Amino acid sequence: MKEITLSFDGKECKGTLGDTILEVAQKNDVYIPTLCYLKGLSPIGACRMCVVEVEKNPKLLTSCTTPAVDGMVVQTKTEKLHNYRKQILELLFAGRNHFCMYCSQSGDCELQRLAIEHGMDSVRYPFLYAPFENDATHPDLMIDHNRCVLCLRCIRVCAEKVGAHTLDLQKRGWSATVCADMGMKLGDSSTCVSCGACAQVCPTGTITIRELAYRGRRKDCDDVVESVCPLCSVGCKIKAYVRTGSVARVEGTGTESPDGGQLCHMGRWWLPESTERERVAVPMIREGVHFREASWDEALALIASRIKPAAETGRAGALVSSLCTDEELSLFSAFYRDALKVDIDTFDGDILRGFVKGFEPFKAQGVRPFTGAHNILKSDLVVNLCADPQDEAPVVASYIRVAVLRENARMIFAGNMADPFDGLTDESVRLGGSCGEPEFLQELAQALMALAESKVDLDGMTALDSYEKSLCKVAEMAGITREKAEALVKLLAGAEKPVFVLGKTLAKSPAAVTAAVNLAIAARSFFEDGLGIVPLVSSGNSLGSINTCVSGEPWLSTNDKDFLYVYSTGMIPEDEDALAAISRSGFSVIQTPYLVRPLVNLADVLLPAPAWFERSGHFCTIEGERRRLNVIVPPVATLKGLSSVFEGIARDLGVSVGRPETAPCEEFFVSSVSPDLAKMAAL
Amino acid sequence: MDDGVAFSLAPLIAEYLEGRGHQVALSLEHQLLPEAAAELEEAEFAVFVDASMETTPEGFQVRSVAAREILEGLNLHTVGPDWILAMGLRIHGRVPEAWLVTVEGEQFDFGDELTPACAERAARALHAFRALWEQRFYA
Amino acid sequence: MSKPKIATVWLEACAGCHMSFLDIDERIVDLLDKVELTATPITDFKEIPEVDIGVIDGGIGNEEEKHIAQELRKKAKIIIAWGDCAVFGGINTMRNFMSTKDVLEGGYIHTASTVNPDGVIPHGEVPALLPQALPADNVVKVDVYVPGCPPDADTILYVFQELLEGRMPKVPSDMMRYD
Amino acid sequence: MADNPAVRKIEINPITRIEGHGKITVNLDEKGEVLGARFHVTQFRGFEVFSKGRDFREMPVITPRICGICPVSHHLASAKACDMILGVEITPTAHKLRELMHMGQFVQSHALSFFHLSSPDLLFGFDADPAIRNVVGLVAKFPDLAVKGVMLRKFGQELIKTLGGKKVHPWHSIPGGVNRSLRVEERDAFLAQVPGMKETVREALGLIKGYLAEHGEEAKKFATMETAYLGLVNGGFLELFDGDIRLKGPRGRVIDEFADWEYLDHIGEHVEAFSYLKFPYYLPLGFPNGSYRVGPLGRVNACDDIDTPEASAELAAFRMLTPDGIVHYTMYTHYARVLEILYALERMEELLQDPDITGSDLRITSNDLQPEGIGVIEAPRGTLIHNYWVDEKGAMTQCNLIVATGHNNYAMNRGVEMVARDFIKGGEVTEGIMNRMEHVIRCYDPCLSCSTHAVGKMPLALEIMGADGTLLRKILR
Repeated sequence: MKEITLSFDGKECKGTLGDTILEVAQKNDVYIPTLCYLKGLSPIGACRMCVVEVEKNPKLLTSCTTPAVDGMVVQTKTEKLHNYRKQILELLFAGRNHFCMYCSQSGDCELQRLAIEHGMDSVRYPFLYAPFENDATHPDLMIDHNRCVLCLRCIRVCAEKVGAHTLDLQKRGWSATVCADMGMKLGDSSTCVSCGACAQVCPTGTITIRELAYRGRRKDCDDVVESVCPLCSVGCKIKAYVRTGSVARVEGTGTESPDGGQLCHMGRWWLPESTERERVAVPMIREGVHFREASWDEALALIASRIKPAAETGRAGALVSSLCTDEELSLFSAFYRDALKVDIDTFDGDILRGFVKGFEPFKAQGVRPFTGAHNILKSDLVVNLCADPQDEAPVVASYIRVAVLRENARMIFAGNMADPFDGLTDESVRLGGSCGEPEFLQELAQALMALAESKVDLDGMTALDSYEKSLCKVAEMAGITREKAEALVKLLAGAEKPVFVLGKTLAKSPAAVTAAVNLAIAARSFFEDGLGIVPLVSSGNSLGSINTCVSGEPWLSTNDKDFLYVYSTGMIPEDEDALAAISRSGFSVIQTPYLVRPLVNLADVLLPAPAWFERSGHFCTIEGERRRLNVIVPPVATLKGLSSVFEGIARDLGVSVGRPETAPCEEFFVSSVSPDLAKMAAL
Repeated sequence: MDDGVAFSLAPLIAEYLEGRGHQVALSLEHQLLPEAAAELEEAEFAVFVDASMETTPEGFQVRSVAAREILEGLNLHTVGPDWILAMGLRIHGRVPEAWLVTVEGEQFDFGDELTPACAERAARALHAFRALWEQRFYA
Repeated sequence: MSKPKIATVWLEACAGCHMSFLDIDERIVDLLDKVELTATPITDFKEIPEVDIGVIDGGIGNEEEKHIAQELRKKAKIIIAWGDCAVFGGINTMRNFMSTKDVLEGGYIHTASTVNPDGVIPHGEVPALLPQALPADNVVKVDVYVPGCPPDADTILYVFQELLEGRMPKVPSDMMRYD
Repeated sequence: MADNPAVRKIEINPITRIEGHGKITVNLDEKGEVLGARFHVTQFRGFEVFSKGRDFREMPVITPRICGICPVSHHLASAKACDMILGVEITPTAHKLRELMHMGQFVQSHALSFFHLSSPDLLFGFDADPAIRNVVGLVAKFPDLAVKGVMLRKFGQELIKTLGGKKVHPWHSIPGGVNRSLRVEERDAFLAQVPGMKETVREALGLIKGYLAEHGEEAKKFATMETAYLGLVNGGFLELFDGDIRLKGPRGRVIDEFADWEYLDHIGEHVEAFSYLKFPYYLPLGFPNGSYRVGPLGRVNACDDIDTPEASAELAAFRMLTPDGIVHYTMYTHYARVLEILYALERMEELLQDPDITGSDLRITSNDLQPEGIGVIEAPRGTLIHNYWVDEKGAMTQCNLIVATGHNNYAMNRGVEMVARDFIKGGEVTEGIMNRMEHVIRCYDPCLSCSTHAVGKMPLALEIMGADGTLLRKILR
């Protein structure tokens, strides 16, 4: 990294070779106005706001695209530049129809801010009054072309971060407009994944989130709290804007962050909506077909009286959501598993058990059997095993699209459903039967090993021989030709850094998970933090719950309980088996923030709980990070968290609850040996 | 192809003007950008050279352009000489006298080679420019 | 010297700028010591006298408004444009994307509660609409621009005070707003 | 008229000191007797038309720009229409916060109308010099009262600003609720000011009562007409925010009472070529028979009672003015207006004392949109109706607005004609007569910017036209 020195308005500034003029300026807190530039997106120099004067150069240069050169003497604030920028701004206002007075982005708008900053108190050009359309065809997003400055941020984020390539530019000159799918309206687009990234990066009110409009500008908000989205295993970082005690909007972080600051349609819309859902306000006790309000003391006493007998006969159980924080989960296990010796499990226990058991042999080797999901962006071959990322973890789908479409990674799909990335995939294998059949993957691994060996051992015959055998088996199992099978193996063998995405359904069989990891090892899929596996476990803190609350063996569907304690965050619907089991239980306590039906109807005692935005703690995400969930809005006094609830029950039971050891999820899968030393495991 | 005609013609015009003892700054751009206005500050005379699609009897045009703030056909990515001059006027309070030389092109798809027809028009345009210049300043 | 005279007119706009002016509240007492309000929507002069400061609240949408703006320009030494409508054209210009015929028929024939079998459109004794609603400076020269929908009372007062100090005001960035 | 050689045409233009402008023309015959008089609204902006294609969620922010005097009324009526499109019932906190802002609106708007615009006539008399007969003169001659009026309006405006961020064109209500709660300290600050404000209003009540008593007959006769009255009621009580629409006849019979969303079956709008302002009327009676009056006089006549103690007592006294309790005297609109400020302050106090008012339960969301939404509210000047139609994604396809002032259009026209006939004798038109005619309009405090909004700064002229239609004589005031 060669250091370079430039002078900005007489101030000496250091940068590194390869920086643009703008980058050096920003590193040194030299302000240069920008509009189309957005950190993390490729610069295009379209808006001309960031122009600067460079000594011995007659031209004005766009600082976002001009490389900084050692010794450059740069002027950023001359009167000439000020006038020039002001002209550009007046042009932008005259060329389109900006009605700031009713625009939901007024006050947050970067165009407006720049115009005011440049003292634009009138527009000296004649207004065009050209009719531009307001595209309100998409249910969640609106594109008002009247307000567009053609900065192309939306088009760039859609291509570079989301990988959807939905947005594009149509027509030329001043009548150019952003369009979807080569000339369609956004509502008619078949490629738009409704993630709202375009709205987040739009500097004006052109692309807005219809439902969240007018809920309070960023500048009106009292507080911005960073937290984590609990809705899927990725656990995207979010910024929540709080205004007079309620959540006004939720956004991703900056486009420059590893995940591109993305959120999916769930995080963008469900999170803010969830702050307005109907709450369970006070403890309720069933009386016949109705509920009556009760005091916490009465409710907890009743619960204690029902746990006791059930626990003693081993007929008590406790079910918890893996959207809970590590802290909550360890409390849960400390109280029910350790203190009361009660069966516990998570709603997604069946899925998680598959991963836990499948990973076990590698954990035993001291290898971390997965890698941060965003490493997909660094891989040159994505192997999708039974996963539907757009549905299971949408941001992972973005990573895959970007890797394939922008980084030219290849892609293999093997699964028993339709290829979710049909068209992007190089080799697609439709497996018969369930996804949980390990043999195919195992054989693929064998073939790969054999091929590798054939390169080392001298005569090569034996290796080649077994390679040939494996190929035929693979072909047979998958019902494909030997050639196709070979193509698969060659792709795997040729990849520098393949990454394997494991879907939920694969986890139905632990052996399949193990086989998949074996395949990864055979393909030498090694990353700094672990093996190149991205397991799409179901929810925000599934990884965290693996060693706290996931039961070794399933019990929920097999033996009905006299007493069942259910803690749900109410954010994702409970699966049928869980609901059925609860309905069969003798006595059920349901603690949840929201009036989720039918869940709450199944309660004998209904307890309120703090919602995601009222809790704090940690999540272990498939980004390979332990991320912090923060209190965004403090819960009302009448709410009790798990700890005080358990204390209450414990008091009535006269048992003592041991201090829960701090959430161990990060130590649980720790790499004690380098991933490339991993050995394949027997099935 | 022919959209690049200015890239071969402009240097010839510059060369001629230098030969006439003028101090010339030559700037070759793929499109006319607003900041070109900033470069007009010291200039006494500006010559805009461009390929054109409109057909004229001669196949080329040499005419003077004045500052005009017309917005039609204008956006930040494509501006015309008349607007550039108007902007220069706004920024510096003065603008040079300016001429526009356009040469009609045959084909506008990719490629470096000029079509013979266009090359021939360019040559005549240069000749015409010279004639006008001589007449304007030395006649 | 005698108090500077001020006249204000309310053209194509919602009057919000005049309301924002009244939002200087008790400070109006002070101001009235220093200036003389002549023709305004809140006083009783029917004729615009010669004034030092003429204020235009609103854009230009019909013949009458155009005429008034020109009258005021003749009578006033300095013209102030109050609010987005006068400065940028404002919300009125949303009709510029349609023909006046369509706008009038939309308003007086096609609206749900209108009972208008003969398709009567107001005309004659009411001024005709201009083809487009325009910012004030498309019709007369404007000296001071005060954007905002409406501008804050403080901003309006600031502009008067600057003028009283003999300076030609320019709304500073920290006071300027477009909404 | 051109065919009648001797007809003279008088224009009063503009009508100042009303919130919005219009123009009056009076036609005299050769003897100078009044042939007729008309009230014109001379401007039109077309909100109903250009809102097509916008997202319905934008309407609560677009429509306030119809009128800068009562933007809150449009903001709230629009938000109610949007709630209906979302198909939701808003939370108690949201409902009360909206009503609270609405009360702030009534206080500021009525205060402006009474103190800044109308009281000069009462205090200086119609025949006083126009140079002093205005708020400027008021400040000079009655600074104490003027400042109290100013502070009362300020109080209302501050409340609006606290919730909506701005005094004019605030930003608080959204489809399904509101975007900001009221902080406890803010609540307490406003609550503390209410008693003082009530004092000012009692003073104003005294002023208007005194004036009316003093000018007994003239005041009662002035532009008085027997009409029906329209206003929202809630269980018969005066309602400004959310109730049924009631039409009460001139003899006090309730002619009709219907839910706000049924308005199209009961109310139509007539169009006249001479005015951009339409003429709403009660459909079953047709036009002009079905014309009625709205606003303070309309509301206090339409309701049975008021459900706050002090205002209720004042209403009882007001009703004693006539045998049947229906007050047709146009001048008494000022009385009714001040009475309503009192109600607004009492209601405001109730709301501020309600624990829900500082709640944080602000919004209800919904994703299945209804095709139509209707929002009806009592704006300071009368019943305001917003009606939107949207496509399945929420883009506006049609819009219908009936604004407060429109309902009084017919009454204002009749009023100016009556006054012209009563006062103009032998073509003698004095400043006082001019102003009386204007004051008819001023009684209704028309917010013409709402209705379309008018303007026209022609000097007032008395024109005498010759046989060939040429101007013989023109007297400028």
